Order: sequence, then structure tokens, then C-alpha cells
Amino acid sequence: MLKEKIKSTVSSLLENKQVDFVIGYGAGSDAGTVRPTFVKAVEEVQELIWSPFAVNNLAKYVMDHLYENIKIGVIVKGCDSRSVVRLVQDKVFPRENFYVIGVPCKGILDKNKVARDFDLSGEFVDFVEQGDNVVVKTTKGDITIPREKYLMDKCYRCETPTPVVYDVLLGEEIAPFRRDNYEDVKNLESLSVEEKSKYWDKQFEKCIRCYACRNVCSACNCRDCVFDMAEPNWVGKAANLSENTAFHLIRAWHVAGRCVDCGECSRVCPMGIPVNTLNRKLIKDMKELFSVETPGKNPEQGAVLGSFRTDDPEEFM
Amino acid sequence: MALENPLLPYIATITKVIDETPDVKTFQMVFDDPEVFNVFKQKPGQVAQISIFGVGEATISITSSPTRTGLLEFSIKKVGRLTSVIHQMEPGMKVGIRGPYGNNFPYEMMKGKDLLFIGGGIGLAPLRSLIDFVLAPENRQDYGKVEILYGARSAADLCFKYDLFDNWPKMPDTQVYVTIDRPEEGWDGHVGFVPAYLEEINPNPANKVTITCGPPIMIKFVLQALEKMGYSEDQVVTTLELKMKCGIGKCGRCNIGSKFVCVDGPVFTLRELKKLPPEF
Amino acid sequence: MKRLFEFIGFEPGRFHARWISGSEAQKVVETAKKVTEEVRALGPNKKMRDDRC
Amino acid sequence: MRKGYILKDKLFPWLEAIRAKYPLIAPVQEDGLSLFKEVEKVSDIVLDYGITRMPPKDLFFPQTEKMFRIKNKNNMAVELETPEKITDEQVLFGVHSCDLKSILALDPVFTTRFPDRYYQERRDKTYVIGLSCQKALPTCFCTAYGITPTAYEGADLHLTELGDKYLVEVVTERGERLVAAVPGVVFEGTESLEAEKEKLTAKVAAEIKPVDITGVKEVLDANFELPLWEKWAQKCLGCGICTYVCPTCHCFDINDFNRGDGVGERFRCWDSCMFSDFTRMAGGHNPRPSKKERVRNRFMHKLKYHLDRYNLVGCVGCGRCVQRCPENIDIRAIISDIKGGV
Repeated sequence: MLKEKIKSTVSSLLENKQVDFVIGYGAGSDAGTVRPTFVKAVEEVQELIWSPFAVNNLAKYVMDHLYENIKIGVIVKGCDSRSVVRLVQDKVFPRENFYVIGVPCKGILDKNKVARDFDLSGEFVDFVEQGDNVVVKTTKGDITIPREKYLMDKCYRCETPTPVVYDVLLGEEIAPFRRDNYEDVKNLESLSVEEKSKYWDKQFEKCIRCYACRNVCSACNCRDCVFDMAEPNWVGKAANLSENTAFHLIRAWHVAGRCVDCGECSRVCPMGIPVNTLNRKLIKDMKELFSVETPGKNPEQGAVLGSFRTDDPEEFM
Repeated sequence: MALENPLLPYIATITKVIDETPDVKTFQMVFDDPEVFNVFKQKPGQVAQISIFGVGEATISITSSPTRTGLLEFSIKKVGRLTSVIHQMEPGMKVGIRGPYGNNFPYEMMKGKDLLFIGGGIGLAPLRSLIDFVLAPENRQDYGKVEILYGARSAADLCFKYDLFDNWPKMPDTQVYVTIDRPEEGWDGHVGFVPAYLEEINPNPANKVTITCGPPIMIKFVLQALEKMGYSEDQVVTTLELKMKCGIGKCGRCNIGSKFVCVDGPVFTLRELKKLPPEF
Repeated sequence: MKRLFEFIGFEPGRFHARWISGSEAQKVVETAKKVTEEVRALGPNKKMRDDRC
Repeated sequence: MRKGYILKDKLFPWLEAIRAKYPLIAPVQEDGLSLFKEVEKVSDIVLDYGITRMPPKDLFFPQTEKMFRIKNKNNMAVELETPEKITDEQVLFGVHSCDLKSILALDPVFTTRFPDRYYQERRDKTYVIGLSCQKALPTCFCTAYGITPTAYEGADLHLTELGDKYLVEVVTERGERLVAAVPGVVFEGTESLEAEKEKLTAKVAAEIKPVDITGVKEVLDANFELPLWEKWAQKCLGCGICTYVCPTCHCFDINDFNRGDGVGERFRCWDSCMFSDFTRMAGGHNPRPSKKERVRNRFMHKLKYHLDRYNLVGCVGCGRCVQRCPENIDIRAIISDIKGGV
């Protein structure tokens, strides 16, 4: 059982003082939600769970501990592990301060999709995998969920089911079995100029400027963010289409080459804006232009936009 | 006094700019509509929102005493965006003023008492409204001895030199103590931090009220020193500075616990301060 | 940049990026002319207009 | 209070009659979100919407609001133009009891001591029609604050769907004016409906997971420091979702927009005490420097400060923050931690 493996691993890490604390998943308000949980002592290890809904990328939290002489254990899935690689590559958080607890993952269930067809309002008790089904046990009864039908969108295109970096891997390595063909981006690209404009205007109009997409992002690591600055006032604080568009464009460009496509920005958006699609457009272009991989996927590959090769395409000459 | 639209500033003109220190200037301002002076009746210790139109607003304490009618003075230290812009402004230019906001120094309660003002740096600006108020001929008989203890980093950083060395020492029953943090050439006055100088002077708390304002670290040690000297919590008055936007208790920024500094403060006695959570 | 601009619905040709050396005066002139012509043909920009005031 | 009814199949015609007279703002479904929006067709109105993604506060306190226009000629001549009229009369339909209560919680902030002209005018010119809940969501907990899911407080008119009729309660004088302006409410024989409403209230209340807030205020009065703040703060991302989806959060910022030629406007826009620069002063000092102080401030505002200031709860149990927090920071769990004093 993965849950037991997580608990015993974390217990021994804490007992042997290999880490100062571990960031993992605890039970959330309902069966479809997990809550990031910070475990500092062996007694607290029992709070840790593993859930098919454990979507949150926990790597971001190390940014609260920059410049501290600290060792942090983080539980990561394949997608989250790319964040670890990038944080290390950008020298935001040193590799030796990470203890990466990798969890192979066949895909995370999308609680919004599941909640449409099942009652997730009970508390999470446990889950078992039965072939292609996930049986989630809740205080309001068991729910049998066919996995392939209810995954997060990002999981259908996951190319790293096994973390690309880890200090310990809990479970069997899973060979990549899906491909990302950027269907979502291509669909939008195929629209006419007017249709594209209309689509994105409608999305950006909804934005309430809560900055959750920025705050959840493991590539957003500036000490002072341009969106918080009054001088120079790059983007006004007013929420209107023009300023919102500027916000989203700047945000997307700012993390270009560093965004690992973990999809958290889209997940957290309270207004359902497909924030991540902007980043994916940039990743797709970078892949086409520079034959690179998704940032963070290959620890050997440096920063995409921070390196130069003489054979780079030069559209601007 | 409630305005029809409390967020709409009155337009005023800068009439005089006084260079106080390398980073502090005092601006004299006059409302374009003289009628406004009849409704803008500030009390010592209150603050106002100064607008530069197209740039924004900043909360600034009113440094002139209400006994000086027909003008307002604001001493402004260049620290941020708006204050940097205002430092480039000259007489004749237009600004906006709304207020007055906040409570005031308890000058009624202080009547018949000796007053000890303790200021550091730009912290003298809010105190000055009360100093000039009690030193004004029409009020002077209501108050006892006035002592002013003031310090700055260097001689150049002393604000209101004309008051410190000229105007105030000439006033009856008034004593001014000035200190700078480090010795420097040409300075023959006291050297040392304000709290240390305070302990040296060791003013007797009997029938005295102290009013203090300065950088947080100075206030902290001054309050400790005063308690050591036997001042009760009601004898110690201070004025706080927090980030404010609306000035009218709505925008939620300047709260300390349940209190809003812009309407419930900025003036607090040490007794009141101790009841507040330490979040300022 | 150009690609993302177009992705969110700016017309192709609204945004240009060119690498021009300080010694390429002729290229500056040609590029400026070309950009002006193309943008003029597109008409006034409607996206991201801030129509306040 | 006068009570009447509207037959169920007469509701939309009645709403259409309202819409013909006033802008009608009501819950609609747009791109997967339920939102209060001005409706063009009453058939777009969604009655069983659960809870809207954003609270109705935007109607009275818009996210971004122009306060006045500025014409500034190099600081040598300045003209300010305040809008003559902030809003036309409008009707806000379909507000659930938690959101109704939240309007009452915002009122004293904006209308007492330096009354806010912008809020006041919007409030005065908006007829609020409440709508009782038919079922509770897993995140609902209005009953914790003594609000019943069918309560009319805060509405001018309040509707409750009961069988083939809507019970109409005329709560305020403004409600009377609306009933007079738009006929359609039948004022007779509502006794059985009133009994039905009681049953509905009990049914919906029973669906709500109980949250007990007794003693919470007392613990917070006595303890500013509690270990729970650090525990919850470390999960917090510091985004503004909880404050923006909250119906009672009222923090704002004031800024100038400058077109570049001296013409511009002063606007206010929502701001959030969860943002790191919210209280940071120009000189760099920040009285709430870390997430701990900011998280504490938000929940203290909900559970203590608003009560201290206005004797009104700062949380109405709508559950929006619970639904939307990316890291599942659940005020109900915080309440239980506070009660446990941990």
C-alpha cells in the first residue's frame, strides 16, 4: 500500500533527521480533495494519506524556505518532479536541500468531473485500485470510478508518469504510455483571427486578478513581482479586459522556458480560465523551433530560452 | 464632518516649499476655494490624504497647528512613489487634500499638565502640530512646562531647525533638547540616541504627559525608558503610522486587531496600545 | 512573442520583431516603412484598448 | 410583513415584467460558472444554481470602480469630474440567504461614519429579491451563524419555491414599492405556504454539516497567538481567491489611471489582505510581514474583528472560500481548531 510506504518512509526520514520536515498530502474537506500537510514530527506522520485526487503540486512550497539551512522532503508525482528539476536548475532551491519522495502515477482523478456523477461529499477513508477502476471509500459509502473517464485533462497527455528525479521512488516505475500532441493548442490555433480574439477576450474578461495562477506557479519565483509593483506600474490594478490581457500575456511570457506544464494555474483559477493553455502554446512553439523537451522533463537540458545554439531559427532577421 | 463624497479631494495649491533635510521638505498649501478652510477643521495630530492627480494619494500628518489659520503644512519624507513626485513639485502647483482624518492628541486631557515631547526623525512632524498648538499665545496658559526632546541621525537630518533652535527656545517655559546619533564635525550639541538622552535627562513623571513619535525602534526603547522612570500608561501618548488608503475606515488596510488606525487612531495612549495586538 | 500575440487574436502583421544592427540604416528605413504599411492596412488596433476616460 | 404568492408558471412572466422596467441582474450559467449577470432573456435565469461563483457584492462595490475623472494640466490646473449618477435603479434577483446576510454585513462599513457615496447610491437604487435554498451544498454552513437557508433578512422581497407556488414575503418598504410597480403578486391565502416554508427550512438545514461556533470569539478575544495560524499559513499560497469570492470582504485599493496626457481617472479596486504588499509601507516596514499574520488577519476579521466593530458576523457560511481555495484551507476546520485551542 502506497499510503503505508509513504508513512514508513517519512517516519524514517524524520527519525534519522534526514529532513527537517516533509510536505505531503493530508485528507481534505471531502473525498475529492486533499490538503497539503507539513509533517515535522513522527507523531504527525499518521496525517499523511495518498489519494487518487492528490493533484496539488507541492514543490512550490519550498520557496517559503529560501536561504534557510534546511532539508525538505517533498512528495512528488511525475508532473511535479519537473518543478523540482527547474527549481534546482534556476538555483532557486538547491538540490541537496530537497529530499524528493517520488510517486509513480497513472493519472489523477479530476474531482470536478467525478463530482458530476458521484457523491464525493463524504470524508476520504481510503481507496483501492481494481483493474481500470478506482474504488474510493468514503464515509458516505464506496464509489467505483472508471479511471480513464475521469482523469484531469493534463493526465491524458502525461509523458512522465514516473518522476524524472527522486531520492526514493515509492512503487514500481511506470514507463511513459501517453503522448502529448497539443490538441488543445492546435484546436485554438486553427480558429480564425476573430474567433481566437473572441475566445480569449471572453476568458480574460472573467479574470478577477486574484493572482492564484501566479502564486501556485513553481516557475514564479521573483522576490518582487511586477504585478505587485506600483512603480513602474507595468500592469494597472484595475480589472478590465485590457489590463487583464496584459496580465495574462506577461505572466505567460515571464515563465516561458521555465513553465513545466504542471497545469496548476488552470486548476486553481476560480473563474475557469484555461491559463495553462497560454503556457502550452509557448511550450509547443519552443519544441517546434528549438527541438527541446518540456522544461524540467530532462534534467540534462538547461534553460530553453537561456541558451543559444548557432542553428536556432531566426525568424526575426 | 461628513462630506458629500469623502473620497473626493479638495484642490489646493502649494504656496511654499521649505527644504528641511536632504530627504524631507515641508509644503505649505492653501485650498483654492477659501471656504474649504471653514469645513476642514483639523485638530492637532490628525492626518490628511494628499493627492497628486494622475499619480495617487499618500497619507501625511498635518504638521501645522490649527492655530495657524488659512494654510496647512505637511512635512514629507521622500520614501516612495508619491513622495518622490511631490518632492519635485514647486509653489503654484496643484495637489488634492482630503481629510482631516483620525483622532487627535488629547489636548483637553493635557490641560494643566507639563508636556514632554519626544521625537525622532520625521516623527517630529505630527508632534509639531501639538507643540505649536500649546505654544500659541491663546493656549499657552492652559499648559505647564513644555519640553521637547528631538533627535536625528545627523545635524543635516534635523527637521524644523528654525523651530528647534530659534522659535521654540524663545517661548516661555520651554526647553528644547536636541541630539544626533553620531558625533560630527561642527556639532557641539548632544550626541547619542534619543532613548539614552531621555534617561540622561530623566524627567520627573509628576503631573507630566509625554507625547512620542519616531521610528518604531526608537518608540520601543523610549516606551521602555518611560516605564522605567515611573510614567504610567496613561501618561504616555504616541501616534502610529500605518499604510492607509481610504482614510475613512473602509479599505481594510490599517487595522490593528479590530481598530482602524485611520479612524480610531493614529493617536493612542500606551494603555490603549498595550490592549492592541502587536501588529504595527 | 509574435506567436502568442497571434494566438490570442492579434492580427498577423500587427507585431513585428527585427534584428537590425546599428550600421544597417537602410534596413531600419525599409523595416519602418514595411511595418507602417502593414499596420496601416490593418487599421486601428482594437485589442487591448483601454477606453477609460 | 405582507405575504403573497406567485404561481410557479407566472414567475418568469413576472420577472420579464420587471426586466422590462429595470435592468435585471440574476443568476445565469455562463461557460460553466454561475454568476449574477444582467439578463437579456429571463429564460437564461437559473433558479437551482447552488451558489454563484462570485458573490453579489460586485453590484454595490464593483471590483473596479471609477470615482472621478481627472484633467490635470502639468499640475498647474486641475479639474475633477465626479459622475452625476452612479447607477440607475436595478433589480437583483435570486439571492440566497447567506448572500443576503452578507449585504447587511457590508452596509455599516460603507454607510456609517463617512458614508460612501458610491456604495450608498447603488444600495439605495437596487431592489434585492431573495430566493430560499431548496437544497444545501456540502460546503454550506450558514446555520453556524444562525442564518437559516430560507431567511429573508437583507432582501426587499423574498421568494420561496413551495410546490406550484412561490411564497413572496415583502420585507421592506422598498419591496412594497417594487410590488406596486410590477404587479403579479397575489396577496391572499399564504398560511399553508408559510407552514410549508417552515418544513423546507428544516429540511435544508438538516442537510447542512453542523459547524458550532460557540466559544470561538472568546478564544480569539483571549488569544492573539495560537499555533494553528502557523499551521494553516504554511499551506496558504497568498493568492486573493478567498477574499475575492468572499461576500463580506471589503478591502480596496485606490489608484490613478493616467492616459499620459494628464487625463485620467481615480478608481478603486478590490484588494486583498492576503497579498504580501497589502500593508507594506513605502519605507519598507510591513506590520503583517508573513503569511501567518495575513492568514490570521483574514480569519480574525471573519470571526472576531467584524463582530467587535459592527456586532455582525464577518462570515455568512456561504462556503465559497472552502470551494475555491486551491489548497483546501477550510474555515470550518479552522473554527474547529480554534475551539480546540490548538
